[in-house]
Amino acid sequence: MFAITREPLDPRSLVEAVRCDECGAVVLFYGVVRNENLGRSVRYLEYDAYEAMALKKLRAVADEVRAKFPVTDIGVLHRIGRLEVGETSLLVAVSSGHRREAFEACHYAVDRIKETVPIWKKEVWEDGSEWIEGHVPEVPKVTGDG
Amino acid sequence: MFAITREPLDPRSLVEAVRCDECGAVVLFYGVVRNENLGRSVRYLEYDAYEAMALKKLRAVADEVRAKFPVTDIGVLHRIGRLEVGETSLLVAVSSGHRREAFEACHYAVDRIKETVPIWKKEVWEDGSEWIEGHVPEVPKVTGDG
Amino acid sequence: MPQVHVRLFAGLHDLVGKRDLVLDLPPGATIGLLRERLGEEYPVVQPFLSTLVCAVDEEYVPSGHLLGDGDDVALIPPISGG
Amino acid sequence: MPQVHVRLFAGLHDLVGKRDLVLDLPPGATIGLLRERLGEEYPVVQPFLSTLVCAVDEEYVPSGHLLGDGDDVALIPPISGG
Repeated sequence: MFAITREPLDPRSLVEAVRCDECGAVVLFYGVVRNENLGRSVRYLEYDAYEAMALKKLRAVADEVRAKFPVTDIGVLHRIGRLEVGETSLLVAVSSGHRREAFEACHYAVDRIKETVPIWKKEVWEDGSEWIEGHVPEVPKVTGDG
Repeated sequence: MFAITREPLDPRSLVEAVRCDECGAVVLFYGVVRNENLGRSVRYLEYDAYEAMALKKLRAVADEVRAKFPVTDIGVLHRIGRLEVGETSLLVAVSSGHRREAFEACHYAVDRIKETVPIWKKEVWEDGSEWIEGHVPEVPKVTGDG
Repeated sequence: MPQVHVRLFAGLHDLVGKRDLVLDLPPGATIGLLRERLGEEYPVVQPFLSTLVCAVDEEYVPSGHLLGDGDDVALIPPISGG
Repeated sequence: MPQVHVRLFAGLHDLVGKRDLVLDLPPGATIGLLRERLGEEYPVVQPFLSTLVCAVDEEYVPSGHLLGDGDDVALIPPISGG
């Protein structure tokens, strides 16, 4: 299960989607809107995304995770639009036979999502706002069809 | 939030209990009943516990985690009694400012729960059953009041 | 003469058929002595003694721990929660 | 003469005030040239060019990538999802 959505995220359905009868462990990560960043008080966040590409890149992260860790399944939901403090912007669920792989793969997936998926957040404070510049995505040295 | 209970576990209330407005990350671990262990097909599990001590030891694990990692909060629910394949036996939720601590602290907490908390599981197969012998808890060299 | 309350769980509970026992021990008895006595009075428990640890008042204690009258002793076979 | 469709997001969308642009480029144009042209036609974009990467057909591409007529180019400022 992969989605970029404007609706509140549902952890239960994501966990149900990745769970299977061979799985002994599920690790679920919640990215949550904090009330503060770098010393500034955050009122709310506004997320923008290149939705089609973001969905494609979420699936690419999942493929990378499946190739790298012996996990059973992975699912990712990312919310966009306006999010209030305490709301969940990102859910990553990983299931596996045993816990170590699930923890490591889920952590890796979150790192890679932040490095590769074209989504942006704007922090809105009492007295202004700013689009946060995070990671510059890695670009292939030689283009596929160039 | 800490509990040893015979009722199905509720991840939503646990996450809500550990979340706070300063938290950017919550990691939630699900221990799930697998349909197979060491090549034997599992019908269901039966968990027994020394309930009062188990609850005390869950809190001790939480204290250990809070001392070792810069996390905001931790909560643990462990179900006992009969659990079917696919049901959740353990939930550990950790919240923190950033994701790394939440992943590391949650993984550590699950490891320590398995090493220290007096809970036992019996595997029930088609043709028999067995109480699983896992960890021998570490005992202090010198007793507190001895 | 210390009398202690003994709690049984999991496989020990199944084998002995009871959740609780009361044991009378000589003055100066330790956890080590309690384990020996258990093996004598409940031979089914014997094979479990080598991996069994004990808790008194909900804390793990070493074999040398002195027992007092009314102590609450739990027999803890290797744990397998999670 | 290749005509490309350009997508704007986040801060670039705010600055330019549009979600999409169409740019006419000379034959043999690369992503590098497109970036130059953008800086000329939309000076507000200039400060962002050094950290901007581009995607064509939903894949990140290097500066030397050749553009063809009808290509779908997305301007990707540093990302901050999660």
